[in-house]
Amino acid sequence: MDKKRQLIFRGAAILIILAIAAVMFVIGRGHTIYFDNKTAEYDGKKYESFYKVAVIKDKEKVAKLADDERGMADLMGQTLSVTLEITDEKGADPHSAKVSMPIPYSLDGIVINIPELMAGLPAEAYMTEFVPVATSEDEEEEEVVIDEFEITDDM
Amino acid sequence: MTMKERITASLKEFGLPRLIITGFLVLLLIIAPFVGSDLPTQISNIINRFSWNGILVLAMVPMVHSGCGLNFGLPLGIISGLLGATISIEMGFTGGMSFVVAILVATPFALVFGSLYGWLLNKIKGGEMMIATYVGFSSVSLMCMMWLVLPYHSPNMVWGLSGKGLRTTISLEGYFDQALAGIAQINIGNISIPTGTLLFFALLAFAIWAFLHTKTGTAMTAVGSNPKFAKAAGINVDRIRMLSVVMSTWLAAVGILVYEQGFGFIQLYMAPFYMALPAVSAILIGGASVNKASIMNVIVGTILFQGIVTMTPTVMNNMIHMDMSEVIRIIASMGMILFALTRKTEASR
Amino acid sequence: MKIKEKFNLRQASVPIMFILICAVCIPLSGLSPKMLINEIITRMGRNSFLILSLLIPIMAGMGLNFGMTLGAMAAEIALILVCDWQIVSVPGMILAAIISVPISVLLGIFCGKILNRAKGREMITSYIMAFFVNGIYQLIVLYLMGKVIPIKHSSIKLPRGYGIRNTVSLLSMRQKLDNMLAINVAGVKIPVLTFIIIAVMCFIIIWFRRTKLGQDMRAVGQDMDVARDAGINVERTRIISIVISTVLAGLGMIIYLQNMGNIATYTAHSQIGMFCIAALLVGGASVDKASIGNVFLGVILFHTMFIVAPRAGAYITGDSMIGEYFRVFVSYAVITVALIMYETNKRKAKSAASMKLKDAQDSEETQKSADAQEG
Amino acid sequence: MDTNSAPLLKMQGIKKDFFGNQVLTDINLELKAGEVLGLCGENGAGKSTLMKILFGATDIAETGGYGGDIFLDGQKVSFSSPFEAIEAGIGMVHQEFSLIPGFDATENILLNREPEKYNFISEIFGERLNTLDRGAMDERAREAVDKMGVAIDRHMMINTMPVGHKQFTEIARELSKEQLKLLILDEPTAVLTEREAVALLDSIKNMSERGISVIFITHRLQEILTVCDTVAVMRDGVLVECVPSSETSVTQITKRMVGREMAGSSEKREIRNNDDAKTILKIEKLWVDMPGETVRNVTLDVKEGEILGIGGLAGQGKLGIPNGIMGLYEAGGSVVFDGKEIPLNSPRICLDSSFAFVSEDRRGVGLLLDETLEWNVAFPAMQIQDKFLKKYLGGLIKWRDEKAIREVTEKYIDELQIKCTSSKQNAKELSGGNQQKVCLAKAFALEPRLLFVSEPTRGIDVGAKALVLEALRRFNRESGVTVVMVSSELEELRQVCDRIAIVSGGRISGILPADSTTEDFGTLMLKGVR
Repeated sequence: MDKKRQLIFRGAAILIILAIAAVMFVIGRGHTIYFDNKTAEYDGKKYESFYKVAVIKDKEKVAKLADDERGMADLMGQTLSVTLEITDEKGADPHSAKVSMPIPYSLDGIVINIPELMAGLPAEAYMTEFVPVATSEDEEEEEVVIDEFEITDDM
Repeated sequence: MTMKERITASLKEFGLPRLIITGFLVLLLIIAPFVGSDLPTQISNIINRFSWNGILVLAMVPMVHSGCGLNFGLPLGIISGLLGATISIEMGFTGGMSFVVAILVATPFALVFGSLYGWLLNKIKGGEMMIATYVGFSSVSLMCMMWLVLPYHSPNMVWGLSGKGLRTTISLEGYFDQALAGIAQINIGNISIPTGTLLFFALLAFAIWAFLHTKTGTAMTAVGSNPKFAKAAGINVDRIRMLSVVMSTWLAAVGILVYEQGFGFIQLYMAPFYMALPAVSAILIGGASVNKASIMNVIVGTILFQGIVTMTPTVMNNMIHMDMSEVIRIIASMGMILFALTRKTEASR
Repeated sequence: MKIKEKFNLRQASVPIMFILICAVCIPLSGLSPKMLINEIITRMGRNSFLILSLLIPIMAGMGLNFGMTLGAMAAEIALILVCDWQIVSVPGMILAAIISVPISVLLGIFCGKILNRAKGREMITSYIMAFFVNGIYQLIVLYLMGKVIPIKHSSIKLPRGYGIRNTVSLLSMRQKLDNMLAINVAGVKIPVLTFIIIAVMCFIIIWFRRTKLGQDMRAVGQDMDVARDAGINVERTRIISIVISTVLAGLGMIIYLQNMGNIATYTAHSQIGMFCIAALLVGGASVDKASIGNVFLGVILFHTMFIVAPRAGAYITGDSMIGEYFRVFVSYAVITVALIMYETNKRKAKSAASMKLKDAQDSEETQKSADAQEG
Repeated sequence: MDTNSAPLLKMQGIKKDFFGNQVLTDINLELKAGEVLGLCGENGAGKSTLMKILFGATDIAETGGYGGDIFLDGQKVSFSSPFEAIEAGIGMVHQEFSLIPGFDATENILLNREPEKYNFISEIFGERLNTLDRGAMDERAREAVDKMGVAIDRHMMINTMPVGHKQFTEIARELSKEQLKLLILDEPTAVLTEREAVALLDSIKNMSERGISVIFITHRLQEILTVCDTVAVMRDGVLVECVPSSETSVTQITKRMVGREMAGSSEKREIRNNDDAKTILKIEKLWVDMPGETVRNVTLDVKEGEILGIGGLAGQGKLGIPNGIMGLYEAGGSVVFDGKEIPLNSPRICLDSSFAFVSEDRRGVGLLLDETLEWNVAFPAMQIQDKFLKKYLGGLIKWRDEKAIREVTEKYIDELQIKCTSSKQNAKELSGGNQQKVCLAKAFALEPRLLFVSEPTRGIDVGAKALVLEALRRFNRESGVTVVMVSSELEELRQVCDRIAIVSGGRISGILPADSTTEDFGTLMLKGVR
């Protein structure tokens, strides 16, 4: 009887831990978001880039984009909510816009085109996957060091 | 006992890890020609590496015989050898003479270090192996400082810029590079046999074999087999153990010099650190146990161990295009040591 | 009572020696007090948990667990996977911890079983064990990861298509734990959350000592045969102690690596056992006796030495390498001395007992002869 | 004591043999609740084997179990492990302490039976994570100590305790078991001071009043008469007497203990009188610190050419005498051999003075188990006397002479009829009797003038026993070697020796000619027992 009771408790404990792990999978998923302030074309229409855009996440300015620039921010979780401070033209007053959008779980890096976003186009328009370009440095074979004699400096 | 029982019993005696390792090497040798690696070159490599490492493995024998266990403190002897080598060069000897002087200089160091080490091991009977390991480590790291501080001046050894402190690697060209290997070297096609080194190993191996047949050698084996028996038979157990430690240390000193003459370089600083482990696993692979070892174990073990070290990279690489040799070497040798340490039947006392 | 005082002095000799070394080296190193304290606090947060993992096998009489490296490897495998799955920050650490535990448990059971077959030489066996499992770790990380175990990101995978790079960046986790609730006191950053976790662990260990299992472990540690006669399952108890140690070492390694901010894939674990053991011994512990106090004293003294020795060495000799080698030497020397002290104490205890007998007989002898003379 | 109840313990027809060697024959014993039974007999009489059977020791089952039945409270029982015996209410206090040195008395009393406090964590990780209930532990330990009736400090660490208190802690541990009905005490007073022993006897009476039966094993017969209701005497595996203690006396018990029928006496043997021979070994005021066999102030003369026997009960110090003289254990005093003072604590000098020693610890000290017979036989002679060596370079190299070694080994294999496959067989593969012969051969090869033999027949079968004793006698007669033979078996000593010295309490309690009566020897054996 006691064994059974223990089994139940153990099962429950394992389930709880598995549940925590699952939650971590969801809330801990990291994405890198790239913000593009670039002129883009969609459905044959052109969307002009802005003069200046500041991206504010969690009350912190994570990127400041001039015309035709790209900025980057790290994100944890599947919902991106940022405030964009947009200056349309030089000298104009900036107006801010709060944006909040779901991010697909499977993508590591995502490029968001701000002009298209601000124009209210659908997600597939302004959101593209970021594909890293392999640099030539990466191509070089890395010598794996499994030498244990090394004196580790940092402890 | 039926035939089957006898076979299983002898297999058990031989030990599964040992069987796997031997089988693995045989497999490598069979596969080698098919995957396009040159067998003569391989065999030549094995012989060469055997000649470099044989004496370091031989250095295990006296301490195992006297019951001090596997000599994890091998680096202490190696340091004596390194001191011999560097001092010989510093004194300006060159060529074969520098090798002789290196051995002569290394000897007093080995005797002093060995005596201290033996005295210490007599104080801590039963815990030899762990303490030997750390005595080795401490002495290597102490010497790391010494190599920087000691007043060496030979431009071939010190750092070029500052003019002081020994380099990590010192080339032996012009000194005792190939000092033994060069003697009566035989070259047939791809095979080159370092006759001198092999003879030198044979000489020392014979000396140890002969020693074990003398009165004192017999006493040493008895001390290792049953110290209480030896004490009751009037043997000074501590003195015999001390002698075995000094012998092991001296052999390690000579062993590293032979290794260097074959390898062509002196490696200082942290290099001696883990040198005990290959030697320990080699002798165990050869069939020795924590308290029994013979010259045959040394020869077989060194060939098997070096065979795996030299064969795996080429054969594996040619076969599956993956160089797993390092990993295989670590798992095989450490597995062998673990096996030896966990065997209950190892000691009947 | 006199014996006890002597014993304490012997125990205290290592910490006192280190206090002296530090006292000499600190002024020579030229480090400002603020920098020094900052460094020490960082290292306390980084290492304490790892060292705590050593306490339980000592309690169970299994000596210094050189096999704690096994836990460290489990943690590294977990972190590499989590890193590839792009689970970041504290959730990533929690996930890594959850993944590391079953690996640690398996390795711990394996290690415990091997150690049960090598009673009396646990330390050398656990030391070799660490090397052996390191081989298996390399097999997994260098060859199986990317081939058998899917690894997606080229930032951690070797360009050849399998195997993990020499360094795996943990930038997404770097000091995320330390920075949570961190406070700044006079320019010194205190990683409060890390310290809270360490404190909780200390309480768990104190509580554990008061449990039945803790009591059994102490009994097994002192006399296996007596414990067995009393019906305690000695083998199982010993395995459990190694499993706990391995699991804790794994969790400690996650804390350690989040502070470092990257994993040196093939070397991070190799020295960890040695440095943790050295630190514990510097704190005044011995092979058969260690307390939580030893852990913290050890971390502070050992790492102070570690920080100041190279700088002081450079100041004295003009060569920074001397100090580097010095601290390595000291680490090994401390372990060597502790091991020697442990073994000689064991023998001394034996001879002391027979000395007492002899004295008693001698006095009896004299009394007897006196009696005989009178008679 | 109430006599109306049915017996608590009933042993019926208990038999036990170790590999054909009968050690217990048809033992019948009854014990009522609250009864105290004194059990005495020489060492090897079968007391411990009987108790082991009762307590379910695992080595009984491993050696083929036992015959006969045991009834506890009228129910037939057969324990396969001590834990089952404890469960059924039997407790045993062994001679060797079974205590954790770094725990205090309370912790030891309740070892592995600690009261626990529930906590939630244990639901997941198992009951071992319940915390200890220190209060309840203290309470239960106090109860047990009260039950015992001897005050000990419950919070004192075992390793700082005097020996007597350790003994009491063990007894309290047994008493703390609620189911305890029968307590076996194996020589508990051996380590106690006089006052502690008296306290223990009181405590036994106290237990008996509480209805706990006690089996009390001791060599101190007076104690048995003081405290026991019944006295049982065993000899050679037979229960020779079981009577109420009021109907017997120390003299009668002694007689029963040693009074064998003189089986071997039909064969007439000469007892030589060596009084006129010169004293070859003079031992004066010898003390030896051998654990369990302490020797105190022994003075003894050995005559040239005689066989001197040293007998006595186990633990009284007879083994310490040869071990001390030969330098294997710390010793003091003076030993003069053939007019020459022999310094103690140096095996080498003893061997150089042509002593030889056959140790009672055959496997531990006597043999190189992992080496060949050749090595075992030749080794001491080679090391001490440079025999079996070939010398080269003017003696610089002393080479083992394998041929000479083989010859001498084969000679002794023939002479002593050692059963082996060849002289190259490893010593550990031989049977006990043959191993013992190898030990003798080793000593004979030294060609000593004085031979110490310690327990030469311990653990070997009857046939080998006779051979070994005969070999010793022949060696003495033919080579004129003086032999000092130590043995627990009085009968064996009487067969071989000329004079027999009896050791008791670490001292020589008397020397008698070998043909003296067993009663005389018995009295000497028990004289100074402590």
